[in-house]
Amino acid sequence: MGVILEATGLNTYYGRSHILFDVNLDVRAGETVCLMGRNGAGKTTTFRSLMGLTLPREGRVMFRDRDCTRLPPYRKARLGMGLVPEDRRVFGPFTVRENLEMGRIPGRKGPWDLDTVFHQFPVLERMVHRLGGTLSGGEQQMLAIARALMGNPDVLMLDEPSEGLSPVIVVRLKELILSLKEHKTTILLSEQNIRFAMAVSDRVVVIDKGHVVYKGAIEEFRREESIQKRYLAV
Amino acid sequence: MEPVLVVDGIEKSFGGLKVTDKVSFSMFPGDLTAIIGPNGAGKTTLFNILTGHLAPDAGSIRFEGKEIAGARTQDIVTMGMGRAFQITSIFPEETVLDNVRVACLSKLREATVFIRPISAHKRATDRAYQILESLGLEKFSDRRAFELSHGDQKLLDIGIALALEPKLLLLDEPTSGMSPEERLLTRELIKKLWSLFNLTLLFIEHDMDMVFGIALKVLVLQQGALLVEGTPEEIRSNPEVITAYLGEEL
Amino acid sequence: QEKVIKIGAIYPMTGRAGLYGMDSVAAMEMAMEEINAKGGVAGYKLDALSTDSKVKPDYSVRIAKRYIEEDKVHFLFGVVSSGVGLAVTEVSKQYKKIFIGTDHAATELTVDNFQPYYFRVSNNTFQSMAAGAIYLKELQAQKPWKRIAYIGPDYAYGHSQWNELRYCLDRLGVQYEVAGEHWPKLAQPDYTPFITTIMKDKPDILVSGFWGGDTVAFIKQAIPYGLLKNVLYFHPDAGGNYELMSSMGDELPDGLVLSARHHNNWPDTELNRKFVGDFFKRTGRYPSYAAEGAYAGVYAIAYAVEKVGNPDDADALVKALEGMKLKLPEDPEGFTSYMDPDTHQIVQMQAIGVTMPNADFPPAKKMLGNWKIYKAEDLLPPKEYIEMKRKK
Amino acid sequence: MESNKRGWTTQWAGIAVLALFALLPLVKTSDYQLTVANNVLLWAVFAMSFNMLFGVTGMLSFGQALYFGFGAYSVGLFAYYQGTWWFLPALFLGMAGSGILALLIGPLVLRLTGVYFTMLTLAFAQLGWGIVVKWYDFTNGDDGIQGIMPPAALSNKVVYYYFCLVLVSVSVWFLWRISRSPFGLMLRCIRQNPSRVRFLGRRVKRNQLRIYVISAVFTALAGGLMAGVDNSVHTGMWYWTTSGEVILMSILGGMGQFFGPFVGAAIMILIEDMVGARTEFWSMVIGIVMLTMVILLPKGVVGELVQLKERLFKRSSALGV
Amino acid sequence: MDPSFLVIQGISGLTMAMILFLVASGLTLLFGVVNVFNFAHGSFYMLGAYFAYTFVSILGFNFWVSLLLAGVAAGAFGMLMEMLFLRRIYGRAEEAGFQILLTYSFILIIDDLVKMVWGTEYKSLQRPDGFSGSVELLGMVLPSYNLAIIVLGLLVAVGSWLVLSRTRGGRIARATAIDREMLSTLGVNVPLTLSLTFGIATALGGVAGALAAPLRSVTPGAGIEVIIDSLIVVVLGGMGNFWGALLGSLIIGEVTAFAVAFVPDWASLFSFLVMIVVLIFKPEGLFSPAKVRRA
Ligand SMILES: Nc1ncnc2c1ncn2[C@@H]1O[C@H](COP(=O)(O)OP(=O)(O)OP(=O)(O)O)[C@@H](O)[C@H]1O
Ligand SMILES: Nc1ncnc2c1ncn2[C@@H]1O[C@H](COP(=O)(O)OP(=O)(O)OP(=O)(O)O)[C@@H](O)[C@H]1O
Ligand SMILES: [Mg+2]
Ligand SMILES: [Mg+2]
Repeated sequence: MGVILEATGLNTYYGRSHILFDVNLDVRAGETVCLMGRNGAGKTTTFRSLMGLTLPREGRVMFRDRDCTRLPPYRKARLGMGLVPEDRRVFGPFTVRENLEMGRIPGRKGPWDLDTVFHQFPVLERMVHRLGGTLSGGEQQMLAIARALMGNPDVLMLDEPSEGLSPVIVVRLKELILSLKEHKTTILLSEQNIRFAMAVSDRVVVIDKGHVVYKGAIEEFRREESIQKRYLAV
Repeated sequence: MEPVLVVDGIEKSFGGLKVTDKVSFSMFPGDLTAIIGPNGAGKTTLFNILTGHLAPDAGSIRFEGKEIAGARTQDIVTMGMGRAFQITSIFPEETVLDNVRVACLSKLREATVFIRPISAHKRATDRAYQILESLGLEKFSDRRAFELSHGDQKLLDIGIALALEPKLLLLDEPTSGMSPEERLLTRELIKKLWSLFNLTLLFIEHDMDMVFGIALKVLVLQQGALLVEGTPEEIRSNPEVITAYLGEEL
Repeated sequence: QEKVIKIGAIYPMTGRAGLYGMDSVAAMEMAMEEINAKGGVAGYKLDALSTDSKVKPDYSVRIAKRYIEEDKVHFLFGVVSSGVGLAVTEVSKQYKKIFIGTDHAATELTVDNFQPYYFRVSNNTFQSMAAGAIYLKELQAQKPWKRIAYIGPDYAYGHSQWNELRYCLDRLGVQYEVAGEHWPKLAQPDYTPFITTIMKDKPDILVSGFWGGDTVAFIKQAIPYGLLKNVLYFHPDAGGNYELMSSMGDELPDGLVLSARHHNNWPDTELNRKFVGDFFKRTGRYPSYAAEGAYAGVYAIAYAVEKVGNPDDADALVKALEGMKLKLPEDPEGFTSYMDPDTHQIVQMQAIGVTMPNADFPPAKKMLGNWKIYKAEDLLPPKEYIEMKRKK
Repeated sequence: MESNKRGWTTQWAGIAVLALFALLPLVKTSDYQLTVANNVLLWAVFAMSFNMLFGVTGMLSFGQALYFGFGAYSVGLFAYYQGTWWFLPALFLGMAGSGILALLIGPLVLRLTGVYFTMLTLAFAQLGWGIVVKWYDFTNGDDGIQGIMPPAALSNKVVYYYFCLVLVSVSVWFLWRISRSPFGLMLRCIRQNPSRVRFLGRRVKRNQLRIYVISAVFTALAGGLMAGVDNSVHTGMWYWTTSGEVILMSILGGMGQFFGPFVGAAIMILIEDMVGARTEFWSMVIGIVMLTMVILLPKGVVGELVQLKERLFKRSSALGV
Repeated sequence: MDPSFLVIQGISGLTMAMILFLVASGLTLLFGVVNVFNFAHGSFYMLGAYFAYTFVSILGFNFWVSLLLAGVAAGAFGMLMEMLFLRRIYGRAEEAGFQILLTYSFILIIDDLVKMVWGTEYKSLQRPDGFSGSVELLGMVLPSYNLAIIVLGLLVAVGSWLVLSRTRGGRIARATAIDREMLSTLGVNVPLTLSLTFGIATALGGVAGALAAPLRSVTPGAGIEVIIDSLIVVVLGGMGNFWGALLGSLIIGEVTAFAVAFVPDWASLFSFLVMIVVLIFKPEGLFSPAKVRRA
């Protein structure tokens, strides 16, 4: 399996505050990597740097063997990076259907279209004509994930996808991610729900105060209780 | 003992969609109650109705004996109902300190004093620091709120609600987006505040550790209606709740 | 070191009034060059500063104060808008600095708000309306008319024209019936509803008090309705401005009755031909009416300084100006403009003409002709009018 | 406490600026400079009270000309009809009247938010303008009112200047205290998150109304004093371009900063004056200057200065007042 | 009252409304839909008129060709201004304020550019061949150019509505007003979208200016005069709604037309009165977009 997404030496700032310090990260095609860390560790910032929403001051982002550090987000999206932000950001005044259609990226082909998405999220099909802004928190989360899928991304980045989802839905989300894996979709997610993370991930990257402090396969991580304690306090 | 809150048969529909369906329950002083239910069950909507953000179509809500259905938010809050939000609701450009301080000032009825500088309002300031400390946010007190990470903003939101010293505090998914560490902390914190201030607490949660860890009573909502009501043990083993909500353990 | 007479000019240079400002400044400079070329006056050369008034009274007041206090000008000069004129005349009064008004037409400046340091060297609306009233009276004798409607911009200039015209008609004993008054706002873009309303009222004569580009827009929009064929369009103060002719070309209908404070093709005197010709050589275009006012203003200053011998003694200059007689481009043979000492308003003849083909002043394809000339003395506001106004 | 330190700097800067203005009559080379300085001061009060609405509370009113005109015309009409003795009483009556007018209009415009609020304020102001223009017999229409003289004791230019300076200083001090007070904090919170403010048990509309009225009162003060500077008032003071100018001043100076609008007013008036005196193409020059400032100074003039200072003193980025 | 006069006056109001709508349509697109405020919209309207004048009267092109060219020229100029300047302030903290300031500086600059290129003299354009007269219909005189404008106005309304609500491009444009950052992660070139929308909006402004030129005098400063009316129309109808803007124009047009006929003294105040009344009773405009409220 080749590396599909790779970040080397990312240093990212908000204004003058230095947030990411030499973050290195690689995601191989088809695997699911989970970014873990406390609040404020820099998970979201890593996603923003990868996607180009906040440009890193130093470092490099390679996507499918191509240096795209400074590419604007829309170019990255067209190349096959998809992002579900932690605050969901559905288009409030748009209907569910319109929201989903906004997710389509012309020129990108794949298994996902309205039908398959509705099949996966029957809740959404029931509310196609509802406005995005009127959905409940959890419904919005599903919509945001579905919208990202509509673009048939090669790498799907999910920032805390299980947040605000009820336990049954989290289970369904787990199944979804596992089935995405079968479809060879590469996934990079951040999670605070350790049980969920352990259930879906192949590898774990732990980040703390902007530094990558641990990387390892999931089996190995399970055993690293001291790491878990130190950085995740479980 | 007089109940703090009596909710009686409230209903709310959006268009044809019934989102709250004849919900009735009561809260007594010192209660620590959780509301759970699938996404879209109408939990947030229920909070919105309780706090006057939405007017119910039918039913009555009595807060400390007074009817508040359809009353204005600010009046309900003044009567002693506090709330923190599912999607964090803070004052992003103010400092963390001022976020809490404005609530303290409001509580002390000093919020519209317009000549004396804020810093001269010692009581509010001290109280704000105290709250920040108890939330572990004091190190950020001079930072602007938007600079905080998601989880810390969540805590700040709770801090703002706490500052109002509410008689009944509503928390909408207080720990969502928090790390396990913060979750634990928040859980302990809530429990601590609850016993310390004799708070009456009603919270929505999807984190079962939190629900079963601290709640004394659990309400389960489904499709707008109250499915069951009981102690955590009863709920945990209720087959209906398991299929509708809990699912098999991960 | 050369001695100079400093003039502080305040004209709009931007926006829709910019044309008048630009022409005024060009004519003012032209007059100064003419005088300076002949060696100046009383050993002084003329020099001018010019600032865009932006048609804002408060800003213009600031300019006037700057001219007086920083630049030490001897004369304030200019102003297109009456509102600005009224504000600046206040400064002139306070500082006892002579203000030569060259364009603005509000009668108030020389009547209600009269102050000794103000002089106007172009006609005011009362004079235009007095001429208009006589014209209408004569017309009634030939071609009986009864119903008269008015359309004019909804501000002081538009309202006072209508009041003054009715005052003059009444004084002449003309019998008429008012068939509607219409007050579009200044720079109203769309006149269609006004046009259809006027057509419903079926007046015989439509008196217009439009200013600037509004005349163009109104006429253009009225043409396809045939309004101007059925109703006599009568516009005696600013209707005959050259820019109407130049911008409308062929489209301008024949037979509109118009006048202005200066005409490029009347009077046919040496002085007027030279003025118009020199202006054309200087700028590549023919002047709008405003230019002649500014031109006259410079000559008035030269006249006064010549008489007094210096530009510093304001009170002596006032005396000199009060007795001024000046031959100007708009004076026909046998007449010389003069200053009315009571009102400080220049006394001039007025000619009213009718649009007809004439391509002598391109790009205009039509000009005024068939002139009717009115004697200057007949046009002055009567004593009782002035007293009535000044008492208020 | 850090925010307090920054508060002090702003306070000292303010005192220094006002002291400079106080020295001007001693060093000026012509009375005209007093006129310009007076214009700066009064427009600054106008802009700062506008910014209490816009920059602080987030209410973009496009109708502040209404209160400016009201203040100016109160002085103008009283002086015109009743004589100069009425100048001072009229100034305060104008402020009170403006406050009352704002109290009447406020509840109507405050039902709306965003652009709708903006446009409704514009509509009311334009209506006011229309009435002043139309009511020729009383207001003199667009001819305006001339010859408005301050009473004898203030008729000297320098005295009148100091009179304005004192009132301006008091106003600035008052607005400054508001912005540092709990009420000021409340207003900023209303801008950022009005629905959360309701959950603090505070009434958003009522607080908005309070500041709307306060702003109207100080705007009227600026207008009334302006009548004495120009010795005339005119309908343009009521027109939307006046409201527009004050918006531009605030943004240019930096609406997030207390003294931003003050500096914006100074810049606009000085540029207008200097460029206007030198070229007929002032419009192009001012346009380019403005454009350059917008591009190069994303926080407004004062905002950038504050940031520069912070950078020099290696402070973390945080809130300036 | 003669009923046929009411009809005639109604049609007058309609004519007025359509020009108003055409002028405002670009602003509706930009301000209402994309939520970018262009104070200089009127300046592009003015540029359109001057361009049309140049094409018709100086270069001798056909009127309708010139109309198109004027739109293209104004749009290209608008797009250039957007790409050079406006683009730099997107995403700033107080973006809305800076949009006002920046586009106001456009007004100042364009005003002087026009003065430098075309001078201050009034320009005027003749109606195109075949549209200079009027048609008679049931005894009423209707200028044929006015009819052409009514038809064109309707076309613009229908066309814009179709594009905005039925095409992906339209949906993207609406989404830029909601969340530009999110949109960009969905593969949309947001800067290009904004430039194009700005270009289209200013082109609409230019076409409106060119269309109005034969009915008005083309003078410097014509830009600032139309902006307030356009704003009224955009807001009256409800932001972002072309039908709303059309209805807003109609109301302003008709109310003005009948006020002119029946209360001429106060006619000039009516557009503001209408706005006050409408906004007090319908605080979000006539066609308010569905309200979205979440705690
Ligand atoms: N806009 C901003 N300006 C300044 N600092 C910021 C900004 N956004 C985030 N930060 C800071 O950057 C750090 C990393 O934040 P980030 O959002 O990446 O954390 P996170 O790991 O995603 O946390 P969470 O789990 O709470 O979402 C935090 O300390 C936060 O305070
Ligand atoms: N303004 C509205 N218009 C239409 N439907 C609405 C509106 N507000 C809420 N709803 C719907 O009502 C239902 C209940 O929403 P609510 O936000 O109360 O759910 P919730 O129980 O809080 O869910 P979650 O756990 O996902 O936050 C949802 O299906 C939601 O889509
Ligand atoms: Mg995060
Ligand atoms: Mg919820």
